[in-house]
Amino acid sequence: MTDTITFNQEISNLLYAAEGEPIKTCIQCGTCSGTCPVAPYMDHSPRQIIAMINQGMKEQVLESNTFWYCASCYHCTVRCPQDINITELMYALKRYSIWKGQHQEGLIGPTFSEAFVKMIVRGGRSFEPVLAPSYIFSFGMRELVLEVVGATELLLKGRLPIMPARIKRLDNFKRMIGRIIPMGGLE
Amino acid sequence: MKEYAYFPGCSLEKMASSYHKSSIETAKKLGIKLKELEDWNCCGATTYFYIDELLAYTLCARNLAIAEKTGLDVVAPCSACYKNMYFTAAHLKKDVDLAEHINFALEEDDLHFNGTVGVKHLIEVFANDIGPEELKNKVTNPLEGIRVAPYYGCQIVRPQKDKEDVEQPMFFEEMISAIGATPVNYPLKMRCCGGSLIISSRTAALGMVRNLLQSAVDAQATVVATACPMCQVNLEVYQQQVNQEFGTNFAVPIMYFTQLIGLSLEIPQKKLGIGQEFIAMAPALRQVIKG
Amino acid sequence: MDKKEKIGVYVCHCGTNIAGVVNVGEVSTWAAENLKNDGVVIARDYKFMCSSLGQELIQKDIKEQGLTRVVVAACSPHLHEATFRNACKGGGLNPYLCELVSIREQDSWVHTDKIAATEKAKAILSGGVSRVIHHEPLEPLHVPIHPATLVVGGGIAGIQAALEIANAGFPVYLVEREPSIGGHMAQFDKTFPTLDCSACILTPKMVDAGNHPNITLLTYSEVEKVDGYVGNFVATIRKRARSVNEADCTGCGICWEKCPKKVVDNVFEAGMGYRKAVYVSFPQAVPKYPVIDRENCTYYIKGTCKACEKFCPTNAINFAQEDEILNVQVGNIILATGYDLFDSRRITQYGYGRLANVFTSLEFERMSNAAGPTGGNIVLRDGKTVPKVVGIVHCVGSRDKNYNEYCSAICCMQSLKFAHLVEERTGAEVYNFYIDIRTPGKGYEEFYHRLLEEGTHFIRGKVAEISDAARLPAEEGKLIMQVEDTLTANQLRVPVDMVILSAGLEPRHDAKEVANRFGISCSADGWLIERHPKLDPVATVTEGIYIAGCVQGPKDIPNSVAQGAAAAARILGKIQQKEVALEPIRATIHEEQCSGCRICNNMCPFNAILFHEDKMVSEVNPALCQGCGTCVAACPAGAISGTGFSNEQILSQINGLLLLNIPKKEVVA
Amino acid sequence: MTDTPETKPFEPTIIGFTCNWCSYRAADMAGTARMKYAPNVRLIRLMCSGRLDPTFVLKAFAGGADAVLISGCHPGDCHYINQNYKALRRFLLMKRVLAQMGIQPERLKLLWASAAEGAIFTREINEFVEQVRALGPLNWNTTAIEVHAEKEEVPA
Repeated sequence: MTDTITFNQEISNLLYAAEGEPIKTCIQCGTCSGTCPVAPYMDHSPRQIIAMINQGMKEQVLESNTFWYCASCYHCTVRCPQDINITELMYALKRYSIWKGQHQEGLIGPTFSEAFVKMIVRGGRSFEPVLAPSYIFSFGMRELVLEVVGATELLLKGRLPIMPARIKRLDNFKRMIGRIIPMGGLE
Repeated sequence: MKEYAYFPGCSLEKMASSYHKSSIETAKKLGIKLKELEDWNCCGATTYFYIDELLAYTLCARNLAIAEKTGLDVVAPCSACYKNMYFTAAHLKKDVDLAEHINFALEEDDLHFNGTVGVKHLIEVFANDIGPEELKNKVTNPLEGIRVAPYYGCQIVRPQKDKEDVEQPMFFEEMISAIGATPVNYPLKMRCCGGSLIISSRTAALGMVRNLLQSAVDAQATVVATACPMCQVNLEVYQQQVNQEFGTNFAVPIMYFTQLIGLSLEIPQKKLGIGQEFIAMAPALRQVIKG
Repeated sequence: MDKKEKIGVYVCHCGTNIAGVVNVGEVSTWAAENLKNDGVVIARDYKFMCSSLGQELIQKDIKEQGLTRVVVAACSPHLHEATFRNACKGGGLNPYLCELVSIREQDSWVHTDKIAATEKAKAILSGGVSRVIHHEPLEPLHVPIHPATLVVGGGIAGIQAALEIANAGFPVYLVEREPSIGGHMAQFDKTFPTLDCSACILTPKMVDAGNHPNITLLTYSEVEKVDGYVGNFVATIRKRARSVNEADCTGCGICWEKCPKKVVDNVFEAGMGYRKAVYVSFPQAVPKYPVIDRENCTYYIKGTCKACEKFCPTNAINFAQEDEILNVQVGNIILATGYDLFDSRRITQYGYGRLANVFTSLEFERMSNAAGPTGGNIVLRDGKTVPKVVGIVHCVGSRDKNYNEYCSAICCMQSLKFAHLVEERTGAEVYNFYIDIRTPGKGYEEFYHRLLEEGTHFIRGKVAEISDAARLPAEEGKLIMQVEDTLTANQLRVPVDMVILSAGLEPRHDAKEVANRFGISCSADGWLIERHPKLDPVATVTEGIYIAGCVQGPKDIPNSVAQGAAAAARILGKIQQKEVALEPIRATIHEEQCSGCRICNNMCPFNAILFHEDKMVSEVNPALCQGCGTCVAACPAGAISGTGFSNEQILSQINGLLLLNIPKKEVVA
Repeated sequence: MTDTPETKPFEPTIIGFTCNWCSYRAADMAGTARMKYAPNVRLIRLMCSGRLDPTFVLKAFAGGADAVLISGCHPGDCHYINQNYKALRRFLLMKRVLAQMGIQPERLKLLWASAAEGAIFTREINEFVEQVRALGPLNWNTTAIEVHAEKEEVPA
């Protein structure tokens, strides 16, 4: 009981889907990083992130862009010889980082994620144009222009909705969410 | 007539409406009824798992519980929706405490998840429940001479759901052969297109799109076929930007597999949503489009 | 209990191992006072009960105090049960009237709370005392040993075992499934780390085994059934028809020279070369007689040809030959059935079977062998191009929960050997992709150093995938190995001409069936289980059945040879004793209580229970019974008792263990 | 956590049945490696988990045990080929029987542990002890001892 919780355990506790503490069993073989299609863009390879977690290097892990660059392609996960669900681990790091409000500056991922979730919580379904303003401030100008170009073209082709769709039983839906998390945190 | 509960997911409402149309039409022609879930909600995409795992499960569980009431297996055309629903169902079945917690929330909407519903990807319905043999028998307009690069993308077979081959599956190819087209063998058919990164890490995503298109073009594909709205949009809408970024010259139509099947069954183009695309499909399909 | 037993209790300090946590003095005093009614007449504690002084203490008490039962509270029975039984025997008490209870492994070593540990020790001791009252004097079972031995599997482990026993003057039946003995070792080119030629060191042993007067060689044969028990097994062996009369054949080779049917040799040449429909596995095959492969022989398919028969100078070809069934009687059996190579096709991302120039380790062995399909030339699949860059992947199918979790033990050294051979013969640049380099063996680490000096590249990272998807001009026409160099954290794409997959070892595909046939068991991985992983690695839980070589787990040649010899030594010891003593832990059916329901008959995995149709009762054959006790628990009539583990013994032990709780419960109730 | 006499946590007594080959050796292994676990479990060695007679379980409960642990080799690893499957079947049956007798089935646990799995043995025992502690004392009516045929003299 006197043991302090290690960073490894903190992250493991956030891993509902990948039972237990599989991160500890990493043999550092590099299959994940060899497989990862985004690895060249990451500041630390996924394998290094696992080693850093196991070393308790919390600050360095949270400062890295690795987990925000994870594309959720699960290629590492199916190949991992130790059955570590690396993709879910990256989710857990994202959650941890958002929860602690601590992440590398200039990343779009965290802001975007929160905006996206707020939108679903409000309306039950996702809708793309509304999203833009929520993350505009963290976007580079060039990307913003490109994004607007894309969105306009989609609109012209009749492929972007003008009004966000909502589910019918929205009140029930909101109360349902209320039973899982306090709404204050997101609204 | 086979019947499924159908969960279109947010993208199919508008952005990928051609996928929606072609799925319904093709399925109908093949004797399968897709019955849309009443009052479904967003599956949370991958983003939801970034925020709160429990909440993400709750969102999926609501849809699963609605589907369960119909007594039918639920089918999702979008790979991300499919993966989320599949694993939510699997985790909830395995973990009674989790199920109890989530069912407590579902009570607010008079719903309950019992774990009886099966979850399928739309492509599995075509590949397994219909199967290439039956499909072949029903084809009236074989797409001869069309070289199709089947793009599996990520979350259909990954992470592993059962004992299927996660590295070199062949069911997409078999389906393409069944409709008379030629599946091309290209090494990146299982690689990620970077769809979930396009907003947050654009440079990385564009690079991934480039590699994929290059691989398909090197194998002399005339179209790329997908089974996911995210992959479709990513590969199609950003092709122009890839060209700007890398000085390439791609103009590869990215089609939904249901559009290709629909053509082979002689469903009118309009009903398949052909014409809503950025990169015109018509030139590549000239030889097989009738009328 | 009519007669009151006189029980002596001995609590061991084990230095401070026990006494450091358990108050041993308190335990022995408590036993003397509180277990008096159970018959405890004396309770002592002593520093080291297992020492000769400790043992003498027990013997003295048996003689002077007339003890009829002894309970020792010390370490695990797996360590010293035999010691204390022998001590009792020396004191004139039947050894089975002694009970050893563990207050070290199960108490002092796993607990820190001294009070709780002392209480637990009392409970454990009380359980032992209650149990020992119901012990019966037993005698070990003695069965005679037949001097012959059956060795199954003619690889290096089996050959070694057969030769050791035969040289000691006892008969051996050596059974091999393939047409020749030799096993995997016969396929190899060089052996690590000395690089001596595999055939050169193996062939003399094969010839010795083939010519030995005490060895009956049964190749192209399989054991179909085994009955009996240690000392007296009967094995039913199917000797498949060779379609060649061995008595007439001289092994001249004209038949396979003349045979018009070429067949891809998937066994010996690993699919890299061809043989004929009538063939010997390889030139040095023992025995030298060929076999006709009936599935591929034109005569058996179409009814014509008979080229071999026409040309055979001694009329040895016999198309009508039939399988022979032999029954041989043996006292002991050695299983040395070896391993299968991991099927590299299962790792689709490595492209074996899809990408032409990806080779398996066995293919490379054949390719580098001067007698092999390429005449020892290391070339690409086209048969002529010499590779300039070669990548070797370690741990293929090993150390991976998706395939096999264990380390295959030989792949590192095998890969180093390959790297050396490639460099020596082609001058190509070699990349080794490894997770960890494991070289625990004599001269192995030195060989690794030699490779380092030779300039082989070592990249620490498990290869993620191998493809032919070129992105850069330099990658065109090459195989690209994608991997993280984990030491620099760079994702690399290494273009190579040839890939060698250092595939791991797997249990034989039919290992489970073989284990069942011989009444032993497999681990979850599929390797046969030894009696003790450290102290008894070649025996199994079934008396008289031994294992040697890779059937027990992946290992290299020296270890296989050592195990073959060890199993032989164990058997020779047994044969020379002429009889074997068995633990008398057996089930017995009380005929008068047996209802003849036969529930127990099918329960027994050793077929030790037979049913007497005439009397309508079942009976246990004590020599076959292994004492698991499942039938005892299953008998609805309670007609079966298990010696050494009887219901009375166990139920009393439960009572004894709970002794300290009972007053507490009564208070609560 | 301050323990006053009244709030002293309940210490369950657990009887554990182990087989001679795997689980008893797992316990030995835990000892040799000096792993620590709660002192509430008292083990009885059988040759095989297949030897477990359901009577033993009832006897243990009747005698005052708060829970019973059955442990054997992993399925497929049994030293008597497959007898642990019989233990598994009896375990499942016993759970139903216990429920009918008014004993929470969670008081009976099955644990597969190989000779090398001292760590698993340790962890599972600790978890089980906590689980039983949460269930509270059993206090099974000791007259139920008559349920089975065996009549034992309870040592005084």
